[in-house]
Amino acid sequence: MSLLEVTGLSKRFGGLAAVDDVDFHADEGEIVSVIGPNGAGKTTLFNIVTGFYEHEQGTIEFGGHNIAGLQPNQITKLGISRTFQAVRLFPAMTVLENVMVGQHSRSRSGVFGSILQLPGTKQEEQRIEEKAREMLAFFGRALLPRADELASGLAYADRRRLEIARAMATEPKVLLLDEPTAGMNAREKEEVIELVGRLRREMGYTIVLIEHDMPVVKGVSDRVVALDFGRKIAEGTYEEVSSNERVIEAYLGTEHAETA
Amino acid sequence: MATVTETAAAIARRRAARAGSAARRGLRGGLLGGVIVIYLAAVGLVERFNGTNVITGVITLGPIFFLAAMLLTGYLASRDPKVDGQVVPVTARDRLMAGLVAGAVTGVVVGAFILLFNAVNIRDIFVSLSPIVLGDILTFGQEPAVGALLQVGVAVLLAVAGASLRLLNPANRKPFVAGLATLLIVGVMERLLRVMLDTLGLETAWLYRRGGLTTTGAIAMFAVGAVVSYLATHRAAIFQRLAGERRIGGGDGGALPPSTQENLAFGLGLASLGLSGFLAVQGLVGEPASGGLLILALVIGLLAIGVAAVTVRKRTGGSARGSVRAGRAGIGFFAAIAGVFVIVPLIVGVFLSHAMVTVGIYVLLGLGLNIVVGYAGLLDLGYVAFFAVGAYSMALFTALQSSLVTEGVGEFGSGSQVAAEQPWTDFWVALPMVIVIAVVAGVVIGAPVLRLRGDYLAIVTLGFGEIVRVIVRSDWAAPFLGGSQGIKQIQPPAPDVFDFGSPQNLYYLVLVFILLAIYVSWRLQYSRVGRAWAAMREDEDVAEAMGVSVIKYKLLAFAMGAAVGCLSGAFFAVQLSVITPDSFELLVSITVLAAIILGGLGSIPGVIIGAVVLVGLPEVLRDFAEYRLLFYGAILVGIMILRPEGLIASARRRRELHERNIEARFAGEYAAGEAEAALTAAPGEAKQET
Amino acid sequence: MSEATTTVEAPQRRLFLQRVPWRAIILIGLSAILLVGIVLGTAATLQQGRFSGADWTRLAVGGVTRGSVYAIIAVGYTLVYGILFLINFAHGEVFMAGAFSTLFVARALDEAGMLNGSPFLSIGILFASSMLISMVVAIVLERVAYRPLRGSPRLILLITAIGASLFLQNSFRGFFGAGSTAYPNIDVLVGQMSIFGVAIQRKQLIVILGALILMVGLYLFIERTKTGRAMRAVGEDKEIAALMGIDVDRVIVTTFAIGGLLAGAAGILFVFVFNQVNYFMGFVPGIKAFTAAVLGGIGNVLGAGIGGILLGVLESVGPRLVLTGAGIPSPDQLQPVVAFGVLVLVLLFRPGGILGSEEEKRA
Amino acid sequence: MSDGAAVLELEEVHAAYGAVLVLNGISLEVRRGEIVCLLGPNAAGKTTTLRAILGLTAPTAGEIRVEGDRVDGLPTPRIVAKGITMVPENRRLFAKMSVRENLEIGAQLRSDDAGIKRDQDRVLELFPRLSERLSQKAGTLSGGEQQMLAIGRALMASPKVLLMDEPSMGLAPILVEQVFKTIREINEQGTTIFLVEQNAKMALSIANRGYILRGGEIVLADTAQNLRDSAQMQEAYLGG
Repeated sequence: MSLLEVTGLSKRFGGLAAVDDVDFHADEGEIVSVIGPNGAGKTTLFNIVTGFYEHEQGTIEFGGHNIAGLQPNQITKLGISRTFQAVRLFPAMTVLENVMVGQHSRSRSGVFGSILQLPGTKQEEQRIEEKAREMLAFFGRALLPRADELASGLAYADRRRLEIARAMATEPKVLLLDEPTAGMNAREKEEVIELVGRLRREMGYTIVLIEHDMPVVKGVSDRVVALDFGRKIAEGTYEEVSSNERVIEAYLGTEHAETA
Repeated sequence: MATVTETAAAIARRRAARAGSAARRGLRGGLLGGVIVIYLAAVGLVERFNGTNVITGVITLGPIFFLAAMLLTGYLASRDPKVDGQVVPVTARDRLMAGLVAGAVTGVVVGAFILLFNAVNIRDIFVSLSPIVLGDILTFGQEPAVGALLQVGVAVLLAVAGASLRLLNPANRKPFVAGLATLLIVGVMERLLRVMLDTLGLETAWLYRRGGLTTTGAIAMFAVGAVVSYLATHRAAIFQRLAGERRIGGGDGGALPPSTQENLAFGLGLASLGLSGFLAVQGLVGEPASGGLLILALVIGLLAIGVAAVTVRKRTGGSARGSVRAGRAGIGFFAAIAGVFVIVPLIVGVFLSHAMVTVGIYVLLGLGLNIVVGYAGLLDLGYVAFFAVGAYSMALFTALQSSLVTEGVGEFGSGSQVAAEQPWTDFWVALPMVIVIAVVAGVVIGAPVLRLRGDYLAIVTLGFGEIVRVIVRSDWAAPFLGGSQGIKQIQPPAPDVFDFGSPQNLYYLVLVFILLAIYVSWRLQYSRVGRAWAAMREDEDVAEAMGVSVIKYKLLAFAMGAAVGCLSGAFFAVQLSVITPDSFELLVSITVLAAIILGGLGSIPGVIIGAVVLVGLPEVLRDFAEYRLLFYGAILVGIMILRPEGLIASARRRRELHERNIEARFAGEYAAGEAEAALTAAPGEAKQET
Repeated sequence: MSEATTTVEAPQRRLFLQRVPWRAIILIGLSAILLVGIVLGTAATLQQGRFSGADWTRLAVGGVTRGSVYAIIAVGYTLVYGILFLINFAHGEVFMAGAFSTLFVARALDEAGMLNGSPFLSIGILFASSMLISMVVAIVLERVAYRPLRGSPRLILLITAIGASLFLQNSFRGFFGAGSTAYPNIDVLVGQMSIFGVAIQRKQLIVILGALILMVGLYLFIERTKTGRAMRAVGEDKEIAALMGIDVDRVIVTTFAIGGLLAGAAGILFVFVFNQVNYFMGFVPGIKAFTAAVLGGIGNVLGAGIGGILLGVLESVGPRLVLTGAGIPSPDQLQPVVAFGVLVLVLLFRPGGILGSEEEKRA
Repeated sequence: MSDGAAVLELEEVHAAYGAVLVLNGISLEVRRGEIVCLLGPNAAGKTTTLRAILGLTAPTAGEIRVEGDRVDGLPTPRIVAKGITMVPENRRLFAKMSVRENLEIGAQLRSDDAGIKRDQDRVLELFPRLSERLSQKAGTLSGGEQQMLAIGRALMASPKVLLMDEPSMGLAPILVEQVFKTIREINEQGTTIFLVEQNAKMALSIANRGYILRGGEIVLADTAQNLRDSAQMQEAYLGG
């Protein structure tokens, strides 16, 4: 059974169909890439799954439960976490604090605990910090030594890393990455390919990513889904999708199809 | 490819050319200065404060306004101009030149104004431009023609003086300015200070005479300000010398490690404590024993701890690592300040204690609004609604003329003075009920507006504030809330516990709740809840994606803000014992907002400072009451332009504003990336360029 | 890490509870109650028959008149908001500045006997004076208070605007005094006439017509001229506008100037209706006009017009129509409640305003 | 193609954000009729170079000349008036205006109605898709159409040099090909082009010459052909 299963999903903005009757699923432990031209509905799909947009039709099931209509924070708590196309950190918080916010839905202390400094609250705070450091440590020396610096002071690639670390701190089962290699150079892209592999291997995540860079798509995906004008036009292995005529016509162009 | 490099000197020359000549800058500054002087006269400040002695027999406050403006004109006109965001340094000669021209232009503008309007009567339009202003104050009591000439002379003199301030080493300029400021403040606050000194049993005749300073007093105050400022400016050097002496044989003349500085500051605090202890003993055994000295001793001691704590905070607050230590220092600071606030009412007498209760009420309001605006980032312009709810609930519960108890006794709201024998309940019973009502009010007002964007939220909350006021005043609600008559005979807390009839004792009650509110705010700020608020404030969508229920946390902020606001309203009702709708104007919301912004959004000491400055000073300086709002407006605009993080910024807020400004300048993620890459790659070159 | 153990723990029942759109239910419930209340109140009022048809018409015409003034002020908010995303809180004071200062022009004209001697010329002079003064105040405001803060967070700009509002208000209080003063009477404005059987005072007609002309003129200016197009471009993207060769600073100043001109004109229209000026007169109409701008969809010039008139009528007719029947004394006291109540409701159900775009995208 | 006269020259240009130096003495030139590309890794200062040329970020030192006239320090609109304009990264159209208005506003500084008409016809010929959508709001166009409109808008200024900031950014591979084809076409019609790109391969396939920027300095300048074959370029581009 699929961990995340979307069927017949539709969403319009004004008269424009952003997502049109899309079926989509991700099995446990799978890495799925979503490709397609701009405005094909990739990010809209993410936004619907994570509860930021309401959809008009279709079902979204996560682990066998219908999650349509839930608030984003509730969906995060159930175990779906995401990053954003343009990196969106809390710039005035430290690197560590950013990740600690990710632990929000895995902790519970409230106003009274905080005011009275109950032992439980103190312990929880300690646990949150430990967990956050653990997530930073996943990225080796890139983030942990800078735990107390401002997030806004990080270099661009590190910001992308921090965003992933923050998403990891929500302890998700499914991780949605929105263009994790945007604005990166070839070497950094290589690193992302490796990182995505590690995320599955070491953390056991199921990963869905939106990606434009075909070598990256080739490097990481078990399965590729191609969208165009809100509709799914192809699905399958990288080889299958990249040689699909409709994908070549709508998205890849001839040159890429040949190199693929 | 050509590689003709422009030399640094050539670049500087070109910038200087584009910055314009000193005379031009002076002309511009002078025109502005002239307009400002005329504004000060037209708006009435010059005339209104002509009777307020600063140095009795020498100068009053009215002329000081325009004289200060002239000094400032010279000072500003002689600054280094900026081209393309780069400062272009100018020579000393150019500075004086710019100051001279600015002064001359200011003087000519003002002089022309005097001559013109001594001929034409415009009192019918500008009510403040009376013959006294135009024919006496601005002309220094001379004939118009002579006066106008005098103005030119004085303006030139002051503007050149202002410009020459720039020539001084900053370390020497500060004491001079501080001296002048001290003189002015001590002079203007004559009433407050004299009461305090009298209570302490100290001699004041040498200092004050007929509402102003004596000449001796003025000189002394200038000296005090200058010396203190000098010591403060050279604090690092003094620290170093002290440290060197203490660590004989250390032989390390370099910068001190933070821990040493902390110890030093602490030592200084202890020394002051010792001094205060000595004074205390003097006060106890002296002949006759003086309570005043005792109190003075305590004040000095507490202030000393405060200073020490602040020093530590300053030195460690820079790094995030230091935040824990800064937090501890913060506790010390609060303890010290709280201690001062405990003692002060004993010195200042009844009238000022009343004023302090008012300040306390606004501090509470500020702390509440700080949770909503400072922590959760929800700009609430209708905060007065909670103040009103608190005050009216307390009044209904505890007034003799409340509609809860006068039913059947007489028709309420008709202006008849019917009073019951007993209020509906006692203050202590009413207080928890008020808080419950507050939380409900917070949720009711908060719930509908949760999804609104920042400035829409501001306007809608402003609307709520107005709705509450209009309903309270209306005939419709009059049978219940008393209409424009309000509710009278609100009973203070039962006297058998502690007599709250006196303003001093009520003050302590308020103080207890302020401390409670501070503790709550402070704990929340660094907790999971505070983190969720901060995340929400920085990026609502992302906070939600990280599992923060934005709705829940917004409601929580509203409810907590409402609870504190209502509490404050309850005290307000008790303080005045009569409440009317007039006390719940939009102005209250604006004042509180101005106070927390002046102090620094999100900063707890900032709230206190803001409330003291914006509410306490006008209470003390009654003369200013009329111009209070004018100053609020100017302060709000000025603070936003010059120091948007407020006087005492919370660390996080400072980062946020800094961040935003940089980002605005960078305009675009990738350009920002480039800047940062350059920063990490070549810090040396970055320095070289600045 | 074993994938096999991955289960999503969420009891079906809790999920159901979480999915219930509580907010929507509360909102719909709230509006249902309101609607029932309005219908019942209205029915009761009409049944009592305390007011005749002529009374209602009179109220409605009064509402349209007042709304026309709101509309013209509202345009100033909308223009500035459309470009700087700033609620120019001080705009009400810009309006006050023109009307209050022109009082002295009116007095001078009156003393010279011109005001009723050549009334149309005089009215022209009054408009010119008020518009000019308001424009100057608006430009100075932009230069001194807002320009140094270009690019700052919106909260900072809003607070600056509040400060500027207080400062202007109290400066004029200092200049001209704290009391309310009546404008001298202009005889041509007095009198009543009937258009299609609707009784209307002459001054009301002038206000409505004047507002209409100004609105149409402004609309054409923004949609048809190069400067208008530049204003819209600056509103969308300042940097790219500069890249098109548009002098952004100048466009912003122009926007403030136009807002000021209109506010000045609104000031004179206001005086025609209420005949009184004081330093505080800008505050309430300012807030109401802002409400009107939001009502119509802020950033949208036509919306400001529609919102203004709608608000005026609702305010004028609403309280009596709904509240009299409910037995509430002096319903007109509750006018602000109607104004702000409408604002809150509009923002709740249509955050973009009546003419605003619906797509308030969140992510 | 190139007649050799320099239209755009940068000489020892420095630029900084606050205290942070981003450009550390850039010198380059673009001659009439050329396509010149500026390549370099992330955060090398490419975007800042374009911003400095247009005065969006004021250079702190150095000279920028257009046909020999100094333009550094001038406000952006006056630089645009000298004949420089840009197709910005991510297109940044005026989404609420119609396609027609977007084109018209590109010619905001011009008053030669005949010339404007001619250029509009030329743009519509280049992008026939746009002529079908003249009265549609720009925000409703697809990604590819938006890129066309962005280029068309810039062409309406009839620039001497057209700056392009990462025209391939965020576009589907098929559109990337099209965009580069269009760029070559525009160049063949006589517009000089200065191109900033991440996609070095594509850029070098259409350019005459190229500069490699790294850490705010030009590390390599050569013909496109040589750069394509150069191992040094690979190293400069990818290194560290």
